[in-house]
Amino acid sequence: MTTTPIQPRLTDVGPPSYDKYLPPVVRKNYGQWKYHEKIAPGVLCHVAESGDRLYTVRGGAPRLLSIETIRKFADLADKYCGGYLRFTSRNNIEFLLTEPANIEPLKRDMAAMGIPVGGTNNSISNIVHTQGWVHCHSAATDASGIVKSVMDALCEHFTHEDMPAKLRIALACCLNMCGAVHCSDIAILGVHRRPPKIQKELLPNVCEVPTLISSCPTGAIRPATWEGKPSVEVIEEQCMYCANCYTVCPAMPMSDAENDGLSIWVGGKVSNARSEPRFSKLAIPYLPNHPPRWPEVVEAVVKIVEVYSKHAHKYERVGEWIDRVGWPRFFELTGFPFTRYHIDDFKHAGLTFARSAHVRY
Amino acid sequence: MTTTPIQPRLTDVGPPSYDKYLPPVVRKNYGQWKYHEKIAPGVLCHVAESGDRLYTVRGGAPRLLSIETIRKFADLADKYCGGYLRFTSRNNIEFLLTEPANIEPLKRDMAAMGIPVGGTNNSISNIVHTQGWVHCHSAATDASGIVKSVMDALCEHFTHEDMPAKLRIALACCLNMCGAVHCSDIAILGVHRRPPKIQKELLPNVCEVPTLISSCPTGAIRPATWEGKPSVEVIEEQCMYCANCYTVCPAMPMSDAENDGLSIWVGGKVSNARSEPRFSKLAIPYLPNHPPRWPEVVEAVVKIVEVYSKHAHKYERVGEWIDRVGWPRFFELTGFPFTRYHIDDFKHAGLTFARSAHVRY
Amino acid sequence: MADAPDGKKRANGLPDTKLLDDLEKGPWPSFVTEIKSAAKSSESARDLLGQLELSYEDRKSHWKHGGLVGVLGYGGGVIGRYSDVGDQFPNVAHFHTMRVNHPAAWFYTSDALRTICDVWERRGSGLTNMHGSTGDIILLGTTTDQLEPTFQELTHAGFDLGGSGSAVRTPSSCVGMARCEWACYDSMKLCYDLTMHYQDELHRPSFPYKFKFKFSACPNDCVASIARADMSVIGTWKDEIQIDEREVANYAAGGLDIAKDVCSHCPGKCMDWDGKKLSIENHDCVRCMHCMNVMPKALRPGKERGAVILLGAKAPILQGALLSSVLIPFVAADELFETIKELVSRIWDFWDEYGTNRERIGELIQRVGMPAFLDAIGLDPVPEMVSAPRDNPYIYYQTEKEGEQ
Amino acid sequence: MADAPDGKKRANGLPDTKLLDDLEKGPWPSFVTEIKSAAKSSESARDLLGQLELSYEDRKSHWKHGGLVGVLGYGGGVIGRYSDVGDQFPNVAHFHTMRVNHPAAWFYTSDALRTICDVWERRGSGLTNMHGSTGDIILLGTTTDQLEPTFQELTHAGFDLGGSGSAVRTPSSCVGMARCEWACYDSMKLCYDLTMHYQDELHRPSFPYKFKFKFSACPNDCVASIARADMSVIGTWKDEIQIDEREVANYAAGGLDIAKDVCSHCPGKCMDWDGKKLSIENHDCVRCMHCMNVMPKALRPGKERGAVILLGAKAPILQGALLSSVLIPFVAADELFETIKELVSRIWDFWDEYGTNRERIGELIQRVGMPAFLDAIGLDPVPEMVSAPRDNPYIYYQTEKEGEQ
Ligand code: SRM
Ligand code: SRM
Ligand code: SRM
Ligand code: SRM
Ligand code: SF4
Ligand code: SF4
Ligand code: SF4
Ligand code: SF4
Ligand code: SF4
Ligand code: SF4
Ligand code: SF4
Ligand code: SF4
Repeated sequence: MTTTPIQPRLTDVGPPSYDKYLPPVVRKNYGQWKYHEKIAPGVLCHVAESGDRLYTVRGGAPRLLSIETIRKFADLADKYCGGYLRFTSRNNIEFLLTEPANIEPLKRDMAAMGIPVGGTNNSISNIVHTQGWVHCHSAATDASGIVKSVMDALCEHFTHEDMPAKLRIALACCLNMCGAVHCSDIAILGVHRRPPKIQKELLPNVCEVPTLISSCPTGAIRPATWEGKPSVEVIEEQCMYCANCYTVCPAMPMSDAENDGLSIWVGGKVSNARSEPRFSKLAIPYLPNHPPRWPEVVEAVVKIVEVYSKHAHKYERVGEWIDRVGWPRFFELTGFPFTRYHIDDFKHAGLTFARSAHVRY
Repeated sequence: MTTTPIQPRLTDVGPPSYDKYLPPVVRKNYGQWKYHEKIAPGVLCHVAESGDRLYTVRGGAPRLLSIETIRKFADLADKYCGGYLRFTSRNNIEFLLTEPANIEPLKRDMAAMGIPVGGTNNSISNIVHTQGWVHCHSAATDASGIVKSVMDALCEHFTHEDMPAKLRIALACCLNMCGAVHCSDIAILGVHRRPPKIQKELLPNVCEVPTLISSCPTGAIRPATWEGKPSVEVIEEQCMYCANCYTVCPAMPMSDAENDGLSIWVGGKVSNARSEPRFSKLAIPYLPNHPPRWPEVVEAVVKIVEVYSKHAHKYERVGEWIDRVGWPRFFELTGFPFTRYHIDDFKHAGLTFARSAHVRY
Repeated sequence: MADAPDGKKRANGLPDTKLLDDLEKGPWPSFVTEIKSAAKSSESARDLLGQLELSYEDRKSHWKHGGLVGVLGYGGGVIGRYSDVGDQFPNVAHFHTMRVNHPAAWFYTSDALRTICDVWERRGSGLTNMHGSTGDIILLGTTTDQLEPTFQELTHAGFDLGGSGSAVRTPSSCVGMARCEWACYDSMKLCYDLTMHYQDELHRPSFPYKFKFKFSACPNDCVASIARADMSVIGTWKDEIQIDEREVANYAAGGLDIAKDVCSHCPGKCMDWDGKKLSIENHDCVRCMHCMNVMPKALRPGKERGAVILLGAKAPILQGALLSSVLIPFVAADELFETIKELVSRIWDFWDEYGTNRERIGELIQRVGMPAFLDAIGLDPVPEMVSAPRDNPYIYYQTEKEGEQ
Repeated sequence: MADAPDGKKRANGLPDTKLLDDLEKGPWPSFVTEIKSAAKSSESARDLLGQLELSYEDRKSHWKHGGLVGVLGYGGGVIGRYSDVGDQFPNVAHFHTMRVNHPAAWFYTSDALRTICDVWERRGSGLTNMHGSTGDIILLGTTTDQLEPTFQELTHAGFDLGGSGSAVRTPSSCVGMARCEWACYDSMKLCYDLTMHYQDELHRPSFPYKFKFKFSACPNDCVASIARADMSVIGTWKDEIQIDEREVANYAAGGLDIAKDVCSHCPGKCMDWDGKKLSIENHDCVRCMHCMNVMPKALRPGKERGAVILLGAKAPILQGALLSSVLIPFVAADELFETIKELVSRIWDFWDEYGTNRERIGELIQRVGMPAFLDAIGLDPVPEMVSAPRDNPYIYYQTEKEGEQ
C-alpha cells in the first residue's frame, strides 16, 4: 500500500459518462424502445422500434456485497451478456441479454450462487435499507439482519408475481430515514423510546450549545450549566426521541438496548400511477429488537402482506386498498391494536382527524 | 309601554316543544315517511308509509322580514294549509299542504307578494348571510345588499332546477364568518386590508392589554406604552387584517372605506353525499365595495355559476367538478387571475402544495 | 319624525334613500322594502333606513362595538348595539337585538308567528331575521328599557331567549322525522330535549367560549352541523341499505343510468349494477347517502339506526376554521340523549379546566392533542376517529406506563 | 489474527458468531455470508463480523459519532466512523466509508466492476454496498491513511467520489431511455450533465445543508425522486396519449377488462371504453401512467415531451417529512438542462442568504412561505403549484404595491 500520489493527481473527474457502460443493443436503440413484455418472474423483454429485443434477468442481492460476489456477477455477465449488467434503484442486479437462449442457463447459474430471480412486476421487490449496526452510530436497530429475516419469509413473493400490485418495503434504522421509508407500502423504522443521556463532562468540549438547543423539534432542550460550563438539560416529557440532538452532538447518545426497537408503517407510495404519492402511516408503534431474527417484525410484515394480498383488488397498492376499505378494517383484519400513538399529535395533527360522517361499520 | 313584570316572571321556559306546531299530517306520520317525489321547482311531495301525502311549497325570502310580511305569510298559511308553515335552514319559507289543489293558488298568491317559488333540488337556494351594515360593528361590507344583488341575478336558477347539483352560496361580512361561509359552493366574504387604527386615548380605558395581545393569530401586536399607560403597537407587516383584535378591543377599529371589500371562495360543501365535507378555497382575493349593487361581485358569482353549470357533470357539486378538472382549469375557464394570494402561507400551507406529478395540460 | 341633522329629505316620513331604493328593484324580494314596510309604523326602522343609506354612501358600518345589556338573571340572548351617528339617527342610538330560541326545525303555526309579531310591534323595530345563522328568531333592534318587558311577554307566550356569549348557543336541528324519509334518529326531539336540559348553560354564560350543538338526522346534514357546531350529531345506520328491487328496475326503466349516475359516484366503491341487479357491499359503504338521494324510492337507510357524534367545528378565528371530527362512530338512536349528556359533561369539565379564554373546544383539542383529550374524557381511541393514522414518527412513547410490550 | 480480548473462539480465523450464523440460513442471499467471504482475506471485515455479533448480543450499535476525514481538496465523499470497542476489534477502530459516484442508472461492464473490486481489495475491507440509498457505490470501511490513495486510484480509473455533508449529493436517475419505452426525457444524460456541472458544489460543501437531485423519466418515478430529492425532475408529456387501436383490441381480446382494470382506476376520470373503442379526454388526464402501465403495447405518452420540476422533498427531521412540490409544471425536454441550471442558481442564492444551518430548501420554503419564495426567485405563481388554493382568509394583502384593483 502506498500514499504516493499517482501522477497527475486527478480531481473532479465526475462519474463515468452516462453512456460509457451501455451494451451495444442499448446504444443502438437508446430512446427508441417501443414496449415491453412479461416473460417470467424476474425476466423482462424490451422491444425496440427497430425490432431489437433486450432481455433483462433480475436477481435479488443483499446489497452488502463482498468483492468476491461482485466478481462472480462480472463473470456471469461475461458468460451470458458480453459483460454488461446493471443494478436497480432497489439494489437488485440485472443482467442484460440479447440472446433469449441464455436466459435459462443464466438463471441456473444464479440459482447455484444463491441469487433468487424475481422482483419484477407485481412481486415484492428487494427491501431498500440502510446501515444499521453494520456502520452507523445512530442506529436504533440493525438493518441487514431484519431485511434478511423478512426477505427469507417473503422470498417466494419475490420469485412469484403474486401480489395485487407492486409491493415495496423499506427499512431505516433511525428517524433520519436514510432508506426514505416514509413513502413505502410497508416501512420498518428503528425507534428510540428514551430521551438522550446527556454526557455532561463531554458535552462542553464537543458540542455547540445553541446549535444543540435549536436542533430539537419540540423545544425539549433547555440551556443549563454544569460545573460552571454551558450545558443543557432535557425536559423529558417534551422529548419524542427523534435523536436529532444526537446527530448534532455526540454527547447526547440515545441508544438503549431495552427500549429501542421498531415501528411498522404502511400504505405509502411514490409512483404517480393512479393515486398521488403519499406517506406511509403508522401501523404498529413498537416492536422489540430481537436479534438475530426479529420474529415479531417478520410476523407483522408477513401478516400485512397476507391480509393485503387476500383483500386488495388487482392494481391496488397497499394504501389504495386501505383507502377503499378504510383504516378500521385494516386494524380489524390484521388484528393490530389501534392505540393513542396512532392518532397524530404533531404539527398538522388536526388535519388527520376524521372530519366527515363517512364511517364504515 | 311598561316595565312592570307580568306575574309570575317566567324564566328558562325554553323553546316551544318540538312537536307543538306540527301539522296533523306530520304528527300522524312522524318518523314514518317513505319517500319523496319532485313535483315542480319549489314543490316537494313527501309520501308516508300510510300513503298520506305532504306537499311543501317553498318560497325565497330576504330573511330580514318586517312583521307585516310575516303576518302575510301567516295569512297564506291559514288560507291554504290550516295555518302550518315553517322556515328552512337557509331562511326560505315553506308552506305545508295536504291538498294538492291548493298548490297553484298558493303559488299565485306568493307571486303576487313577490315571493319566488323554488330553491329545491338542483336549484340555487337562498344565500345564507349575516348582518352587515344593518346591525354589526365588525362588518367589512354589507350583507343584505349584496345578497339581494346576487339573487336578483340568479333568481331564475332559484326558480328552475337547472344546476348539475345543489349550489349553495353564503355570505359573511367579516372573518368571524357568522354565515359559516367556509363550506359553501360559493362564498362571499367581507375583508379588511388595513391594520387596525389604534385609538391610543381610548385603549387604556376599554381594553385589557394581555387579552388584546393574545388575540392576534400572527403575534403582530406588541406591548407598548402611551403617555405612561399600558398600550400596544401593531407590526404592520405581520398583520393579515383578521380583526380579531377589534373583536376583543373596541379601540382597534378596522374599517377603511377605500380598502375594505370582498373576497370570493369556491368549492366547499357540507353534505357527506359522495365526497367528504370540505372548505371553500380562494377564487378571488379582492373585489371592491361598490354599493348599492356590487357589480363586480355579482359578475364574479354569475361567472362561476355559468362556468360550473356548463362544465360540471350531473351530480357534481362545484368542488367535485373542480376535483375532476383541476384548479388550473377553473382559473382558465373563469378568467380569474391566479395570484400569490391564492397560495396558502398560513399554518398548514405546505400541505396545499401540489406534491405529485399529476398535472393537466 | 323631524328631518335628520344632515338635512336629508324624506318622502312619506321616510328618509331619502337613493342608493337603497335601487335595491327595491329586481325579482328577488327586497330587504329594503321590508325595512320600509316596518318604517311605516316604527321610528327606529325609519332611522335604520337612514343610517344604512349613510353606510351605503361611506361604505362602512355605523355601528359601534356592543355593550353588555340583557334581561334579569340571564347573561345572554341580547346583543347590545349603539350607533356612531346617534345624533343623526336618535332612534337607533341604542338598537339591541334579541335572540329568541326558535321551535325545533322552525315549525310554526300562523298564530305563533302573529304572537311574536304583536310583541315586536309593541316592543321593538318591527324588524326580524327569520332566522339568524345559529337558528334563532332575531328580533332586530330595540332599546334597553324594552328588553325586560319583551322578554316577559315572550316567556308568557311560550318563547324564551336564545344564546349569546360564552354559553351554550341555541341548538338547531333539521326537519328530520317530521318530513324526511331518511331521518335516522329524532333530531327535533333530541334538539329540544337537550335544549331544555341545558337551559342554565344556555342562559348563563360560564364557559371559556361559545358551545354550539346541531342535529342532522342523516349524513346529508341539512343544518350544516359538521361546519358550524362544536358538537355535531349526524344520523346514520349500521346495517344494510334497504333495497326495493322493483323500484330499482323502475328507475332504470325511467332512464336513470344507474352505473354512471349512482355507482360511479359511490365513494365506498361498493355498488355494482349489472344492468339487472343492484348489489351493495355494505361492509365498504361509507354511509354517504348519494345512492339514496338519487333513488329515494328504491333505497333506504338500514334499520339499525343512530348517529355519529362529532366534535369541534368552528369559524376561522383564531387558528383556522375546523370541521367537526368523529368522536363516537355510532350511538344507537335510543341511547343518544343519555350518551350525549354524559359525554358532554366530561368534555365541559375538561374544557373548563384547561380551556383558555375564547378557546373553542376544537382548538383546545388541537392544542393539547387528541390522545391527551381522549385520556382526559376517558374515551378509548378507535380508528374511526382519524382519516388515517399519523405519518410522522414523532411519538411520545409512554414506556413507564406500558412496560415492555 | 489473534483472539479478541473478550476471548471468543474463532473457527477458520473467523470470530465466533452464533447469532449472525443463523442469518446464513434461508432462501434470501445473506449479508453475513458476504462479510464472511470478505473476511477470508480482510482483517477489517473479520473484526466487523466480531463487532456486529457483539451488537447482536447487546442490541446496540458499537459505532461512535463520525469525525471529519477525507481526501485532499474535497470536503465530502467520506463518512468517518470509529468503533467504541476498538480495543476488542482494532481493525475496525477506524472504519470509514467512501462514497463513489455511480455511473448513471447503475450500468457497468464486468471490467468496470472488477476495477473497483481490485482497488477495494488493496485499499479497504473488500465490502461494499451496491448501492447506497442515495445511489453511490459505497466502499464500506477503511482507515484514514487509505483514503487518499484509494481516491487517486479511483479517479485514474474514471471514478470520483460522491457527496456528503452540506453539499450537492450524488444525483441519480432511472434507467430511462436506455431501456424504457416511457422515458419522456433523457434522465441519464441530464443526470450526468448536471453532475458534471456541479462537481464543485458536490465535492466542496458550502450550503446550509444537503441538496439532492433525482431524475425519473416518467411519472412512475422509479428513483423515488418525489420522496427523496430536494429537486425532483419527473418526465411527462403535454399532448395526447398515443393510442394504437389494434393493440387495444388485442388486450380486450386477451381478457383484459378495460373498463374495470383501466378506466375505473383513471384518476382523471377521462377514459371511456364502450366495449369497442377507447377514448381519452386528454384535457383531463393527469398524466398518471396507469393506463400505459397496464397496456404498454397499446398506449404511449404523447410526443411533446419534457418534465415537471418539483422541489423540496426530505426525510422527517426537523419539521416533518416532505414530498417535493411542483415548481414548474412543464419544461420541454431539450430545455431542461438550461432551465434547471438557471433556476437552481436562483434557488441556491436565496437558500444561501436565508437558509439557517441544517435547513433544507423545502423547510425554508415552508418557513418563509411559497409566495415570498417565488418572489425571491422571480417565478410567477401558477395554479399547478398547489393542490388547491388557500382555504383560510389570512391573506397578507399588499395594498401599497397593488393599489386599488
Ligand atoms: C429497474 C427500475 C428502474 C431503475 O432505474 O433501476 C424500474 C424499472 C421498471 N419499472 Fe419501476 N423500476 C424501478 C423502481 C421503481 C420504483 C422506486 C422504488 O421502488 O423505490 C417505483 C416507485 C414505487 C412506489 O410507488 O413506491 C417504481 C414504480 C413503477 C411503476 C408504478 C407502480 C404502481 O402501480 O404504483 C411501474 C408501472 C408498472 O409496474 O405497472 C413501473 C414500471 C417499470 C418498468 C416496467 C418500466 C419499463 O417499461 O421498463 C420497468 C420494469 C419494472 C419491473 O420491475 O417490473 N415502475 N419503479 C427499478 C427497479 C427496482 C427494483 O429492483 O425493484
Ligand atoms: C328543508 C331543509 C332542511 C331543514 O330542516 O330546513 C332540507 C330538506 C331537504 N334536503 Fe337538504 N335541506 C336543507 C338544507 C340542506 C343543507 C344545509 C345548507 O344548505 O346550508 C345541506 C348541505 C349543503 C351542502 O352540502 O353544502 C343539504 C344537503 C342535502 C343533500 C345533499 C346534496 C349533495 O348532493 O351534496 C340532499 C340530497 C339531495 O338533494 O339529493 C338533501 C335533501 C333534502 C331533502 C330531499 C330531504 C327529504 O327527503 O326531505 C329535502 C328537500 C330538499 C330540497 O330542497 O330539494 N339535502 N340540505 C333545508 C332546506 C334549505 C333551503 O331552504 O334551501
Ligand atoms: C346574528 C348572527 C349573524 C346573522 O345575521 O345571522 C351573528 C352575529 C354576530 N356574531 Fe356570529 N352570529 C351568528 C352566527 C354565527 C355562526 C353560525 C352558526 O352559529 O351556525 C358562526 C360560525 C360558527 C361558529 O360558531 O364558529 C358565528 C361566528 C362568530 C364568531 C367567531 C367565533 C369563532 O370561534 O371563530 C364571532 C366572534 C366572537 O365570538 O367574538 C361572532 C360574533 C358575532 C357578533 C356578536 C359580533 C361580535 O364580534 O361581537 C355578531 C353580532 C351581530 C349583531 O350585531 O347582531 N360570531 N356566528 C348569528 C346569530 C344569530 C342566531 O343566534 O341565530
Ligand atoms: C449510507 C446511507 C444509508 C445507506 O445505507 O444507504 C446514509 C447514511 C447516513 N446518513 Fe443518510 N444515508 C443515505 C441516504 C439518505 C437518504 C436517501 C436518499 O438520499 O435518497 C436520506 C433521505 C432523503 C433526504 O435526504 O431527506 C437520508 C437522510 C439522512 C438524514 C436526514 C436529513 C434530513 O434532512 O432530514 C441524516 C441526518 C443528517 O444529515 O445529519 C442522514 C445522515 C446520515 C449519516 C451520515 C449519519 C449521521 O447522522 O451523520 C449516515 C452515515 C452512515 C454510515 O456510517 O455510513 N441521512 N440519507 C445513504 C447514503 C449512501 C449513498 O451516498 O448512496
Ligand atoms: S437511518 Fe439513521 S441509523 Fe440508519 S444509516 Fe441513516 S442515519 Fe444511520
Ligand atoms: S431526542 Fe429529539 S425530541 Fe428528544 S431532546 Fe433530542 S432532539 Fe429533542
Ligand atoms: S360576519 Fe362579522 S360582521 Fe358579519 S355579523 Fe358576523 S361578526 Fe358581524
Ligand atoms: S387584525 Fe388580526 S392580524 Fe392584524 S393586528 Fe389585529 S388580530 Fe393581529
Ligand atoms: S339531514 Fe337528512 S334527515 Fe335531516 S332533513 Fe336532511 S336529508 Fe332529511
Ligand atoms: S350510501 Fe354512499 S357509500 Fe353507501 S352505497 Fe350508497 S353511494 Fe355508496
Ligand atoms: S421512471 Fe418511467 S421512464 Fe424511468 S424507468 Fe421508470 S417507468 Fe421507465
Ligand atoms: S395517464 Fe392516468 S390520468 Fe391519464 S388517461 Fe391514463 S389512467 Fe387516466
